[in-house]
Amino acid sequence: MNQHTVKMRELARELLSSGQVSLVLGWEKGNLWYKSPPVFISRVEDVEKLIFDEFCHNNLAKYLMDLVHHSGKIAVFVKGCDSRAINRLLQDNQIKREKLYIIGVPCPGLKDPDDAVGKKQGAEVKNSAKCATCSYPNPVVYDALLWETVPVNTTKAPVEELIAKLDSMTPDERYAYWTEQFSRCIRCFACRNVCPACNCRECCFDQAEPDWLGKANNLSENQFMQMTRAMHVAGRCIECGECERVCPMNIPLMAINKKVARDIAELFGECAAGLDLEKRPPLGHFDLNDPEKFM
Amino acid sequence: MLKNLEEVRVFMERINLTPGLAQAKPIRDSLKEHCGTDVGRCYQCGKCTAGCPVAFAMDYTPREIVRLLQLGLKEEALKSKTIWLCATCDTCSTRCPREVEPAKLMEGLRQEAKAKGLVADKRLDLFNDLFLQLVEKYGRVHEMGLILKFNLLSAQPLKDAGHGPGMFLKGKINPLPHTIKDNGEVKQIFARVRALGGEGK
Amino acid sequence: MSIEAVKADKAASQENWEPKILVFACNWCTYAGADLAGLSRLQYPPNVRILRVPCSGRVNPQFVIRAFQKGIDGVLVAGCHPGDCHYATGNYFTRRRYLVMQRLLEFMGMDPARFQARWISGSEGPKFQQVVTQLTQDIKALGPNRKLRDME
Amino acid sequence: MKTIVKSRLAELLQTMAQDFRVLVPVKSETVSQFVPWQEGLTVNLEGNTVLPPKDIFFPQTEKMYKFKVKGSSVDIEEFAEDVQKQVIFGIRSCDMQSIDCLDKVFLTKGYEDTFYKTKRDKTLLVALACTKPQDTCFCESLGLNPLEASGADIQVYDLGDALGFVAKTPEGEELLAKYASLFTEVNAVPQKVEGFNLKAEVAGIPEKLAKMFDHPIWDEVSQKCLGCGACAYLCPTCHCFDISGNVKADQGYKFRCWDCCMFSEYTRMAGGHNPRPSKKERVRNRFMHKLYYFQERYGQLLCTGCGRCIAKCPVGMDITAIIEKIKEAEV
Amino acid sequence: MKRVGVFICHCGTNIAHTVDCEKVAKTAAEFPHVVFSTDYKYMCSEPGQMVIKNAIKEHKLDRIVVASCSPRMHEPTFRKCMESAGLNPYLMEMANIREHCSWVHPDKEKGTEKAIDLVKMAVAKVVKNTPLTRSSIPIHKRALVIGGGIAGIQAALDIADAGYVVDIVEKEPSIGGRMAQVDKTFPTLDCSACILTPKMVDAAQHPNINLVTYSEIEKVEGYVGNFEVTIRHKARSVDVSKCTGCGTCWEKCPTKVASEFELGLGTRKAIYTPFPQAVPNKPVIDRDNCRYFKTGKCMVCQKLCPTGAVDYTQEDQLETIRYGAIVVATGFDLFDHSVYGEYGYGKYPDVITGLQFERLINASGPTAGKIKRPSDHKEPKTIVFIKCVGSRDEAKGKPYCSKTCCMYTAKHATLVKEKIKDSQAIVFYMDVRTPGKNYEEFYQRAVDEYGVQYVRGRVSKIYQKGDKLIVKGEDTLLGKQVEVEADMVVLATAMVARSDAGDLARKVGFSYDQHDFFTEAHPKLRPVETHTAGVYLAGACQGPKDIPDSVSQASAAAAKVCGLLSKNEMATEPIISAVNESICSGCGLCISICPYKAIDLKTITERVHGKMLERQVAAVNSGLCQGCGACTVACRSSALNLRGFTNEQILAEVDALCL
Amino acid sequence: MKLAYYPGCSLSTTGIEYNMSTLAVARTLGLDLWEIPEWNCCGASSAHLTNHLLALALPARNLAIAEEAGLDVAVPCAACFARFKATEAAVKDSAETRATIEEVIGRKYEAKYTVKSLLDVFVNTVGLSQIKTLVNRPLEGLKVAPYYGCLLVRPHKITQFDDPEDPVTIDQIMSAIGAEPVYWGYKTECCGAAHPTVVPEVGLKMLKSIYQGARDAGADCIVTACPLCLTNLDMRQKEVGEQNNTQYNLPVFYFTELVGLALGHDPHTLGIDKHFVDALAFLKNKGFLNPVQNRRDSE
Repeated sequence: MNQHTVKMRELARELLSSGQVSLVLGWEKGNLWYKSPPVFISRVEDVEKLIFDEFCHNNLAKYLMDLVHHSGKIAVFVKGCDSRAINRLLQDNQIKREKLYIIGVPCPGLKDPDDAVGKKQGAEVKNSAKCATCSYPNPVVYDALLWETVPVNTTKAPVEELIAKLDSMTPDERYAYWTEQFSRCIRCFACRNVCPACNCRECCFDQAEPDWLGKANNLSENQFMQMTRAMHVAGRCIECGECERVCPMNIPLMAINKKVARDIAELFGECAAGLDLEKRPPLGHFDLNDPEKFM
Repeated sequence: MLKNLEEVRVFMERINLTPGLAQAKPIRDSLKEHCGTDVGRCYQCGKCTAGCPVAFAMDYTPREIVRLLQLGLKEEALKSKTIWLCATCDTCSTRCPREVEPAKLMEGLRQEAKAKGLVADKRLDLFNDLFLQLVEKYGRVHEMGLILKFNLLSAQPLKDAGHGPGMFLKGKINPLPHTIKDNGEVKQIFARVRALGGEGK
Repeated sequence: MSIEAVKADKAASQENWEPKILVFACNWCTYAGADLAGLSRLQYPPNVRILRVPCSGRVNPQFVIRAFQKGIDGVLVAGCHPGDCHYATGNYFTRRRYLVMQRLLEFMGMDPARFQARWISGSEGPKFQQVVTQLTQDIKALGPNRKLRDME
Repeated sequence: MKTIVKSRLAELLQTMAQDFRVLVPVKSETVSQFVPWQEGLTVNLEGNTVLPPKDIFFPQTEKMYKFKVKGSSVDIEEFAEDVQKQVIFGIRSCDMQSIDCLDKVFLTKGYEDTFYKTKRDKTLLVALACTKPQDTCFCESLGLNPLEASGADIQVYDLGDALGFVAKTPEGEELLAKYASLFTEVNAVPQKVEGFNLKAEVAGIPEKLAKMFDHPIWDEVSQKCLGCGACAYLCPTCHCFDISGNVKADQGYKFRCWDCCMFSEYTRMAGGHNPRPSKKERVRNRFMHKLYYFQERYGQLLCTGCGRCIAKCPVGMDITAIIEKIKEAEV
Repeated sequence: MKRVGVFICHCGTNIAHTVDCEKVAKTAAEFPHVVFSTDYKYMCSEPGQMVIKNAIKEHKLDRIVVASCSPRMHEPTFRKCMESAGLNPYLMEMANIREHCSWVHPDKEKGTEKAIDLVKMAVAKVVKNTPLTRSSIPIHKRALVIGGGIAGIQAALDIADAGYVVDIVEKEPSIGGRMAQVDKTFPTLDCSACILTPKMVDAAQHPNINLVTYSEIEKVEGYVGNFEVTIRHKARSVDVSKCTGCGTCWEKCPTKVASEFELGLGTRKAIYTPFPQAVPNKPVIDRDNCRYFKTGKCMVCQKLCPTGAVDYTQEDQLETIRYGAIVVATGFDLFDHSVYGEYGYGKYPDVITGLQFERLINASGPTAGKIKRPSDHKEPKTIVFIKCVGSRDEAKGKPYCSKTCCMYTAKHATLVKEKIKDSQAIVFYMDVRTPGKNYEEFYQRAVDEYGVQYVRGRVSKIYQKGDKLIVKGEDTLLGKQVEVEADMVVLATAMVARSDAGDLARKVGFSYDQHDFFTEAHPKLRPVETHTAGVYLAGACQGPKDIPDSVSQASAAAAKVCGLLSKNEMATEPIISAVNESICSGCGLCISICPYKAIDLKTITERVHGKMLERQVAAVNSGLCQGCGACTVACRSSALNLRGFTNEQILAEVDALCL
Repeated sequence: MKLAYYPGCSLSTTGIEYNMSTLAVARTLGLDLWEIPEWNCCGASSAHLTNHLLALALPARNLAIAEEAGLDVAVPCAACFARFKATEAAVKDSAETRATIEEVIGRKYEAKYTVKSLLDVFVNTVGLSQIKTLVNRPLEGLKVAPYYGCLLVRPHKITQFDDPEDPVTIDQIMSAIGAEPVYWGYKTECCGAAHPTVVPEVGLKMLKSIYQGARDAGADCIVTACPLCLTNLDMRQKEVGEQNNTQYNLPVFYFTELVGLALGHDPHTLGIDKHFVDALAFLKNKGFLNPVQNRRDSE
């Protein structure tokens, strides 16, 4: 058992047994060695289920929305990206800070579970793509930090290369590329449901009136859906990469989100989401001197 | 001071603005690009000139140079002594309420005047050329050589002769040219700047 | 001739194809500017259709995608000049939104000319004329839009 | 056994494609599903596809009829669908079982779904035996034989360098006979199946579930579900659909498209009432349907052990673990 | 099925000459939900409206489309027509087939085609229209004026004269503001105090005016007609009900500090009134400097006060009052010229500001009206005035023109020549701007009669040399560098917004520009209103202004207030945003986007799984919402919708067009 | 404290005493100055007036060498400082410029380290209190006119050092060593740069106003941090005086010389004997040349 897991259990046990919290959100080990799904722990004896390893992908913050009315305080483990999700939800008035005990777990970068499929436990596994672009492995908000912070990697992520490649294409080539991607979409909405920036009570895609999005699965509707989603999370996306990870059809969604984030930074100045609670999302305010070349 | 009647005539001649004004916009744009400063912004308050330590010797004050450019009379500005007399002390740029930078304009105009062969004060230009020749040759500047050569070429061989021995005795000027061991790198810099289209003299 | 017939006619001869362009116009400026263009009898191509909104800030980017989905050839969002918004700040949000949106559309492979945004005030009848004329020319040059379109 | 070396499989498929629409499993970085054969494709013989073959009979979006309002009457016209004879090559036992489930839904109990039937009737199924289960496979626990798919017209065995074909139905015989020239008759023994990583004991589960509608287990099980549709859309047996319209003014068409009981609006009624308001009710329904309701109606489980939902669930929900929990639950 | 009627207007030949109106009407008859369609020569005429009314009755129409001229022209006409036909006026849409079609497209075929599209869009929209009704909000008949300078006083007097109660909240101990500091006023050279003090007294004695001095605005809630304003009464340490203003306390107070009113040129005591004519004439204790508050000893004022009014135990008091309207008249500050290193960073004692100069020449000022240099109290003979200090200077100051400096500098120079006969007044200027009645004449008099020397050029540097100030500039008309040996330099410093202007604007809820001046609702047509209904602007808080401008704007604001307060209720526009609470997630993004502060979060209780749970949702205040719709786009889940321009309506139009 | 040190051409010739005093004082103050090996001329105003790219490239080579050593750069000469700062700013400002410069100099230069004027180093790296504690010959009663010239403080955007209209670092250092800085208006007035040499009819007039200003302000001497300024102010004083029928007699010092003196160094070590206006006699008259005991070098 690794030291991280030991520390996690120690703190969780203390929090639960002292009554400081009534629920702990963490990760456990399931039937597959390369998956560490979320676990909800409310009894001290279940603390032993908690683990931390390189497959703790799930962002537990999203569950806090289900638990708004939970009585008592909730302890939640957060990696760097997850902590930005906490800020995202706080900023969107979806959760209450005082109901949370946030335990920061500096994240060394996770492994790609898809690459582990069919391999024996302990085999060499590729790093997860979403962690390659991570600029905030260390939690930005927490009540306790469980271990020392980790250095930020600065390598160029594959998604950057993809964006560069797309940028260099003609509009028709780009359109063809995205056509191929979006025609695969099966509209399972895993991307949306896992996203901490998608925290609407009722998604506009689910609405019958107005009928923003038709139910038919076709390219045009899929394009509408993904572009609308890109606009909705523009400036609010915390770049956790979960949407792309969970997409069963491997659509490179982070290329869109990263591109939009980069555009926004270029246009309105650096405004990485989920870092500063006081900073309003870039599309939620304006500057008199915003660029307007195109007007 | 006006020296003769001919100068009076030229000086007082009415300027036809029409041809110049057609040029005003392109001139303004090209200066913006090359000098990074926009003459169109100037509202002729004169603060640049008011603080200029050299303005007393200029044929056009810095403000007037900007005015010439605003009116599209760049040729006149290029021919002026002003652009050579500017000591680039930057007082004008520092105090300009419109963030126009006359010192930068002078720099750009000087480079352009030189390219067009319109050098109104040969002495300062000669000095700069000699200076850079030394840098290219030796990597560093040999000040005695510079002054001597300058005085020679500017036809005032005995100027500053009085200071030379004093300096020499005080160990302030080295009779031998300074150099760095391997000046290839500096020569290379000059060569590459030239290759990139610069003068690099 | 019924609309269907008109449409069939169009489809039959690609050379006679005329683009259809949607203009989201702010009631207080661009709509009035277009009114002024009318009062001044300033002619422009009949391809543009104005949809009146109270403010350019009311124009949801989803409307724009929807229009492309349904087969529009070009979209213009037009509002008041910065500082002139009838509602103080609506157009500043428009500016931000559509700066992002335009880049997104381009990233998705749309031709930038298909979606444009402009400031046109109520006194700028001639500007309205000039903008929509240019826009129509731009889009004619591109041909019918097939991208994002619901082909079903 | 009729065999063909693997290197000549393409030739066989190419020949068949002259007579049939041939669907084969293909796997690339972007695609993992059954696609119409064309020259140059590589057939994936290792592991199953991410997308199940159910959309061949039951497409995600399927137009039903078009209409036009004229005055006070409505003209309705069906879409004429030209369905070719088709062969699905390389289908696995689990997916064969799912087709059985779909057949029951769409073709039995006194109702025949014509959209489904027209495609199903024209299909020959060539199953491929599984020898290496994937990490998430557990079909054996559900009583399936990975080496012998029930209902297939032909069963194919992996013989290492070659594939062995055995006809299981007259239609299968006919097909093999048609391309007999391409096969070599060889005596061969199919490979054995390797061990399974996952297991699920389903005996008694439906009966137990009958008493567990109000059991607290659903609170726990549903906790981590995000309510997305990945499991249902990847499930070879899930068959819920919605009927919707694409209406433009006075004309349009109706279509049906997959729906998913995990979606919040799935059971929402016109007035806004929703009998399954939270994910607890939805998750319960999903497992009840798979492991109890379907059994009650059709006599078999609505799960084939293909493991796709386990592999792709964003939050690692695992139906085998849930079966285990149900088993252990106190009633 | 909806029952839509379509009415195509010929507008004489205005429309009909390029649009085949009959064909448009015929085609429109085939559109879904259209049960009646016709064309007519003049739809807006009496008979035309009769055509509509009759058709509504005859065909049981429940909504109509009129295709004619711009709705900006006749929308009200047809709404009224609907009303008289017994239908909700908002169940009508217009298609603009004149300005946007017949007048701009000469080709009849294409024009007709476009007209058909426009009608189709309008029909698609009107099908989705719902009846809208105006509502009304009550008006509380009391006004608040923030700021007791000349603008505030004038506004208050006008409102009070109209019969409404008005409170002036002033943060200083006395009203009077900047004008009280000024000596003479241009262009008449009236004594400022002579015209201001009677107004101050009027305000104090007016039965409808309450002076609330030494007080600040703490919080503003509510909306037009119903503002809830919390006022902080700062602890004065003097019981105003007992104090008679006899002056014993400040005569005997042992502590002297620099006087703010005298801009550091004079002193005051720790218990003080800012100036002798203060209204109310009741002192306050400056606790930061009072010996008692610093050391616990002294108490001289309390001992000597004949009425026992000094009360060291006073504390700040908060009071909440309801107002129907607010006038903001908080005035301006002076630009801090210490950013100019070239002018000595404010370190040369004899380089002063224009307002300091006002105090130097004021008979009640620190020098009793004698012009003396601050450094050595000598009478200066050569005085240089520098204009545009901080104004029209993007590098170190403000880009705008402060508007008043040209005139007050001319006034100062004139007064110098009047008071010191053998003096020289030299004005360095860039432009002389005198757009006002008798202003240019005044300036010319300064030059002609008083011999003030104007030099065109901006001063670059002031050097101190002995007891002289060397002022270096260029005479740009000569193109020569010039210098002046001056005894004193007066800087015409810019007018800038109060340093706390942004705070106040945020508190009250209206907008301000990049220089913190308050933003009027429209620069030409609504110059005294803010974007927030019920809040009006007066004076230099909106931008640099002189006294006549401030006073006229104050009266204008007062007129607006009176207009508002004269009504018992105010009708609200029905085209406003509405929240679908069942969808709203309460994220609050709409709140920051609303320019009118019309959206707030409220807590609702709903039954979930048999439990009563609370959650927050957005709530639109119908009194504040102006119907711009910005919030609807900010709302990702479309929980906010704009009535009259709903998502459904706009999408229907888009779809109809694109067909 | 280790810093790269760029003396520049002047400090090996006309400004040799600046170099001498800097090195002497640096040792006492505990500064480790590492002279950039094989440094080249910064191009001064000549390159700047002739070719933009050359003006950026010449300093860049030196900065690149310092960057390779991983050191901030201390520059005593105001002219070199201005050129270095311009290059540093240009490289930071634009990746494109950086690439061009790197191509021209054939070295990598990313502006990772900071260029500091020697004044900046004295006030902010060493610190005034440190200087104060090391003084053992306070220059009490010495009225100095601190003279900064143009290039140290302008353009402020680039030099980012001291106030462009009223710089105070020399004043502060002078106060720290016991001297009395006078307040005068000519602190940042231009000395004429090359003008006194090249166009003397202009340059000498520029110098005159500075002499006059210092005298009017009651200064005994002028202190500067620029070798060009010093040469102009020192060498031309007699000439300008004669032209104007007066005698100025204002010794001109490098600030390092006076600091050195105050710390107890021998005036010859500091190069104070190398001035045109007789500085030694002046200091002797003021009583600052008496030998000092107990000079402490900081560790």
